[in-house]
Amino acid sequence: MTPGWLLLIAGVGLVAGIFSAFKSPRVWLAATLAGAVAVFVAAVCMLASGVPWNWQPDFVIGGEKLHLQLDGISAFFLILLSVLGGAGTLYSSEYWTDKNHPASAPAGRAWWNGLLLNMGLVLVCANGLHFLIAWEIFTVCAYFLITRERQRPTARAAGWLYLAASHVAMIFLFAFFALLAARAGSWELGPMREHSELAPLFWLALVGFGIKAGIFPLHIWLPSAHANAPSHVSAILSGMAIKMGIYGLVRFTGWLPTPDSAGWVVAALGVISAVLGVAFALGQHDLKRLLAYHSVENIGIILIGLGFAMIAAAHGNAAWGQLALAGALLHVWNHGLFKALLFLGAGSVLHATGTREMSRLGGLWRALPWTASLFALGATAIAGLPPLNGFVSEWLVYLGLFDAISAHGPAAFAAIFAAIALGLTGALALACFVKVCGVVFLGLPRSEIAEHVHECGWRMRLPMLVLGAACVTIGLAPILFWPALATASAAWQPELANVTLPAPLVTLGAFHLALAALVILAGIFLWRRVQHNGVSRTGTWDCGYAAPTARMQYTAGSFAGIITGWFDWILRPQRHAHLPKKLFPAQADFEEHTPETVLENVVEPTASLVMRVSTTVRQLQHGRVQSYIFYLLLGLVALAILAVMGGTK
Amino acid sequence: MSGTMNLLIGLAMGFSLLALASSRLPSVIRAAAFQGMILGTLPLLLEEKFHWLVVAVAIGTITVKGFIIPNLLRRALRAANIDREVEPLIGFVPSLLLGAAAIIGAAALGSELPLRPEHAKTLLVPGSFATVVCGFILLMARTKAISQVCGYLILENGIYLFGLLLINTTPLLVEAGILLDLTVAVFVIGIIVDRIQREFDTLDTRKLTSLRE
Amino acid sequence: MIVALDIILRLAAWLLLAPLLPGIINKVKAWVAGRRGPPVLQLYFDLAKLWRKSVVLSTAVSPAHVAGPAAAWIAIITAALLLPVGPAGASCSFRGDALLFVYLLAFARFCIVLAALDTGSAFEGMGVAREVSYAVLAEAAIITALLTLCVQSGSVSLATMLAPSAGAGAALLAAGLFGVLLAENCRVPFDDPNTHLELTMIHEVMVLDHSGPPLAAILHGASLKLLLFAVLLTEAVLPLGKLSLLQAIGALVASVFVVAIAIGLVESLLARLAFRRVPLLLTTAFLFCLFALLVAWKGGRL
Amino acid sequence: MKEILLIALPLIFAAAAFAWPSERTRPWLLPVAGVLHSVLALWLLIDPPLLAANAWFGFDPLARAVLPMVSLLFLVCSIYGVAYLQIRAERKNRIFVTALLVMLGLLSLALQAQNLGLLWVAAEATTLVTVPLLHFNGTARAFEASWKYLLVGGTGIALSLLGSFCLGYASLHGGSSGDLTFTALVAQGAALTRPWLVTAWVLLLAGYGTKMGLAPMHTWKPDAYGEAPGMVGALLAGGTTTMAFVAILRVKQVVDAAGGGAMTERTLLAFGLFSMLVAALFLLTTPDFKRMLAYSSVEHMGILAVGAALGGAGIAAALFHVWTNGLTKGALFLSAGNIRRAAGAQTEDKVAGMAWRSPASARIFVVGILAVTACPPFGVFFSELKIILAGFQTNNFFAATAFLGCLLFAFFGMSRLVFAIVDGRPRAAARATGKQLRETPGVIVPPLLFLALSLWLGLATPPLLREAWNAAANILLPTP
Repeated sequence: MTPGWLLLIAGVGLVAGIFSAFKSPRVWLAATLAGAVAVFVAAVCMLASGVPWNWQPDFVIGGEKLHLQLDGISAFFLILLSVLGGAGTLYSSEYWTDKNHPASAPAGRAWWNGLLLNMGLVLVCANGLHFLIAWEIFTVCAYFLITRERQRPTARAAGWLYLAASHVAMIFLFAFFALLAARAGSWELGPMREHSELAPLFWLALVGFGIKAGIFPLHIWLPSAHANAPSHVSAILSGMAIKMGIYGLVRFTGWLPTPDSAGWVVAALGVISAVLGVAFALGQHDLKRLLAYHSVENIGIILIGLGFAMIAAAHGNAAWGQLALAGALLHVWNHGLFKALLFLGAGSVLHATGTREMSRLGGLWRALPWTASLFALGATAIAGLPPLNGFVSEWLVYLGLFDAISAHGPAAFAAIFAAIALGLTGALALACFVKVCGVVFLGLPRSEIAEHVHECGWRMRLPMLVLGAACVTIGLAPILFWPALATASAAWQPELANVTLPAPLVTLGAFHLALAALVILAGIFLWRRVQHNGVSRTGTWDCGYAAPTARMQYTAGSFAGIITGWFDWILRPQRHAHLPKKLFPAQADFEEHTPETVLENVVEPTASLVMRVSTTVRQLQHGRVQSYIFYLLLGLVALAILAVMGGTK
Repeated sequence: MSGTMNLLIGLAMGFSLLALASSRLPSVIRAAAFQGMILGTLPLLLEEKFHWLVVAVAIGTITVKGFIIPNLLRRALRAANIDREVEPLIGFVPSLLLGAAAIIGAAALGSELPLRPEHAKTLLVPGSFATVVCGFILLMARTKAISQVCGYLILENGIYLFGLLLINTTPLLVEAGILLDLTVAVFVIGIIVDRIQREFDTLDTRKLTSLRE
Repeated sequence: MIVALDIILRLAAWLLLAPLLPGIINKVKAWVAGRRGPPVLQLYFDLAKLWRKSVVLSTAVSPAHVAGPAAAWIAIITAALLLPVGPAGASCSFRGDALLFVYLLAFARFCIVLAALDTGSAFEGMGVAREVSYAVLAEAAIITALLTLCVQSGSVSLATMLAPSAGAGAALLAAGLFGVLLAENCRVPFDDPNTHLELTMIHEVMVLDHSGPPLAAILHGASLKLLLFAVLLTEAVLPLGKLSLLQAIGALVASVFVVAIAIGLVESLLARLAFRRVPLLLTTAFLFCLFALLVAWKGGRL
Repeated sequence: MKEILLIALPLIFAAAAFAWPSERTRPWLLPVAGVLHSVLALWLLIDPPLLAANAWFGFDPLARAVLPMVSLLFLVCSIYGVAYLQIRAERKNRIFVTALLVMLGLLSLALQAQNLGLLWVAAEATTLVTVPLLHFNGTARAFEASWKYLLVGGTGIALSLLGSFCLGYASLHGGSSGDLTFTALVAQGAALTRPWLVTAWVLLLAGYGTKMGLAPMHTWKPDAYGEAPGMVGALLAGGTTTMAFVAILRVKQVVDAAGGGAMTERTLLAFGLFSMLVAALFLLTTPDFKRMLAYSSVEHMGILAVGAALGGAGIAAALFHVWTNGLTKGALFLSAGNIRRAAGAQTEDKVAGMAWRSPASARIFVVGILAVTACPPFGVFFSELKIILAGFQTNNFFAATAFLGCLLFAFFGMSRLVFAIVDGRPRAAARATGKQLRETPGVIVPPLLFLALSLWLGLATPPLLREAWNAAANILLPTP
């Protein structure tokens, strides 16, 4: 069973899913899951064997011969795609059913399969034209998935913003691939490091893929889109779709030569995205918006790794570059897994309570024990804490940076700041997820909607369990995944092939295992001890206040207040306060929300300026035919000048 | 030979200036009509030897430009029981000055462009350019639909004038086709004007601005 | 076998010695204040008592309320395993364990604060908010300290990082780490463990609703953490690696004792800062570490 | 013989239609003529006849490269026409059907014309025969539209006549016997007198540019397209403009042969980019979705002009774009017509929620918009990509960049308006009237056909067509 056949099966499964999506959800579910499994097996086979699969039939699409190839990098990303795709598919079969969304569910299933199929195609296309086609189609599929709830204007606006941003990216990729084809003379993609004249194209790719990946100043579309999409869609968008941007960067930095400054720029963007992403996240009160901003943060971490890997590659010493790259790639997986887990968790909260507003939730652990504990697991992972997977990848990146420093190489100074920024990011992420878990799941319900809720069924639970298990596995036995990382790195840069394991992953794994075991044992032991000593229940210590209510709990806003205060300069939070005045204050309230600064202070003003220009220009079409003829004459004159001006020879 | 011709061409130019200057629609129409008739006679002068097709063309031109179209316009004018003032967007004096400038510019341009010896002495090129520009001015400077139609007519006259340069080389079939086209064009315009008059109960194109951004 | 024995002995040492430190500090404070003060072993008695006491749980809490302290305690203990003792080295040492050390402490914090938030008490929310916010700056400082050591030693493993002298800039590093120590362990001027006003507390307010064995775990963990930082500080500054084992142990004990006295003196001579001033102080600590780093960098260049 | 039939057949049918007694069955003449015409056109496409020397018209490579598209366009539109005229039974369709057929005949003539004068005659005649189609609805707005179309278009076409004369005189002065067939003019080459040549090019580009709808001569377009029935809009946007473009290409061939290549390319590039810019600016905020299509057409005319200025590859790509744009626009105009009828209005502030009120048409419209804004896998994507590629290959980086920028803004404008119309919440008034259009297969299948054609053109461009385009490009711009 070669990868080819498996991929064929997968394709057939997904296409069959598209057709069965409207008629029978069951068939769709089966076909899509089968497809996901097939992709998974194919990718694993490739990574295990290490031999790339290459397929060049001679049928032509759009004037170009089809050329599919599955190498280390493709397989690496395909695995993530298959896992998240499968999980999301199963999840949606309970989360977005025909019963509760009769209008949007069937088409949603079709678009979903279209999304998976085309993302897969992007990953295996080795022809620029087909890459571009699949890329744009998956972008459009994602648009229709984001706007599943078209009745809501916010969802429409979010969708359009996404579409517009993606089209900007598309234009840049248009230029990128067209120039590539024009220079290289063919649409065929492949290693062409020797063509040093191609290096400047990197900047086009950076913007094009960067918008999709949600790098900091280009992330404007990301929060609203991820917040308003159905949760399984948010999961795949945040887990996989933005990784397609990373894939593009990895792919083409591997294949094409890059300018000298490329690595530095990528790393710098990474630092900015990481710190500011989490800062913005802290300012959010909307559960899914918050998670969306964390995607920006984690993309930043990935870019830090990738950037330093590029610097290393540019300076010929692959030693710490290897670590940084491995960290970045592993973080691609990790972020995909725990972010999907978190979004699915958020989905089940939304499913149960119907609100994403954190200040109305609280104490959900009673009603949603599974969701709560799995969400907590994901939170621990995304905060980069041992013994889970998030720490492993960040640790690899750290090692890369520290080695770069102790190597006193060219990147040492940059690495110092990157390492400190990474530390900051970790601590901020911890703060942020303490806030989320505490406010949403712990304490007491803040509003009646949070009181009468029900846990999700097994079809929503199972995907979360699978993702959680994956997080734990990578955390406890990272060594198992090293071969995949090595193959992918080798595909990125042949020099990195057969490099010996540069980090003591085995020891780390063992340590994590011991830690996990001890934590569980200690937990049980302490609980037994508590039981043995006897337990009595009473209200929370209220400092003697007579009538404490759940509304008095610390809210998300007040929790993050200290830190958001430090970032006021960029967050620009909007505060509306009526503070208590007199001795017996009548009404007092305080409201704060953090807008999307880049969008509201940079993009929207520019857009409105363009709109004003357009409105002014449109006045010229005022319906008086005399002026129309005058325009005609003007055109004539302009033409004459133009024709004579440049000399007629 | 070319003396009489130049005289006629000069006359034609005069009529286009008259059209620019005249403040009442009937006189504009008359100017256009006379100009058409004058141009109609030119082929006869241009051809050395007598050729019946040329005669046909000439007669056709005279009848169409001189009688059919003007009558059509007069009918439209009558149907539209409106004041016969021209109501210019650009005043008469400025229009006149523009026209004069156009004639001078056209003469200059005409002298720039190389001509065959047999055309060298004629005013055909400057005359046609000048007339075309005058047509443009009428089209842009007048508000009444009918005066714009006259502008279009004069424009076409100018082109016709230029066409005479080619009359003994281009096949007459083409000439005839062109002539036919122009006729039908103005004819259709006339019909539309008539319809507009009925729909809007006016021929003032300033009222025709419901289609706009 | 030997390894296992070694680990167990070290663990025993860490666990048994840890509660001594607060005792010493309190003694010093009492001495400065001219009081007799509680016995040095007071914390041992408290722990023993708490371990036997029955537990009062808030009606709001989830199992995390008990699991949290346990996990945090374990995390701190495992972190202790990573910390070398002079030339004897650490019982578990590998490339990058320094980072694991930092993140284990972060994990401990994560568990403690979640357990605190579990009660849904506004006070504890307040305390948690402060804890995690100030930890951000402390984290930056300690990462910078590790970078300094890394630059000096060219290694990412505590055993080798801490062995050589901090060389130039040792003072800066010491100052920085001391500030971090005070902040991380909620000592004056960042926090006052003896205050009884909930609004002004950080660490203490987070344990308001804990009682019995869980509280014991928290208190013991806290004292162990303090010890860890004291040892880290000492070893980062003093060239213990060059001494023989006994000398090293002696020097270590002595200097940890000095640190404890220093803390005691600080606590008795300084007042707790207003919360809005705390970031300033932490930033100062961070800058100390940063300058230490730059000095070390130059050293590395020379 | 077949090429004459291509012209004569529609005219015969036109006569028949004019004489036809029954209002109800007359529309059926359209598809019949369409089918026969397409069969002929495809036949000629597959085995092109030899071109008689200095023939006045003939099925030369350029005609071969575009005429079948016009034929297909007419065929599909005619199928739509039957259903449409049944819905609009209240209006007499004698003139409408006749004019449509005459238009087809004249287009076939103009596209095949090898003689400067004949080309102009056909072009002008097409202009005139379009007028009754424009005011089929007989509303005041329709008459205003046709008035502006006539005056602006007429002026433009008059200029092109003057230009033709100038070119003729250039050849006459260059010492020819006054043979105005393009082969003769090209053969004359550099002998054409330079000043006359330049004047001719300026006037002809302005004139046929007006017909084609290049800014700033495009002013008639939004009015005409906005008021005409959908299928007429489709034929104008895909047929008449194509004719004008072909005319410009033919003239360009002559001027290039006379050594004016630099000038033609400069002027075409400038006007193409300017048209794209103007169109993009208008598209950004226009509230009317039928006028939007007009501006989109202006944009695509600009694209064609740019393509024509980018050398042989560019011309081939432009001819490709003629096909993709024409057929995709067809889908848009037809579905827009349906939506217009279902909503009873065509501006953003009155039309919304069409996804619920005319689902099929709305979906087609959305897909069409994506297709026309270069979203793969539809044809436009491929043709525009080829044009950009040509731009980069000829090192016109500025042009290519401006091109992409305009595409972007055009997309912003169109997607904004379309999704507002399709997804937005239906207005209270509209909900009250609840005027529901029965989306019969007759009005849904043709636009779907167009989309299918566009898809097919993009994904599986027939080698035959490729070859035809390249052949035409080689004729127009002989690669040294």
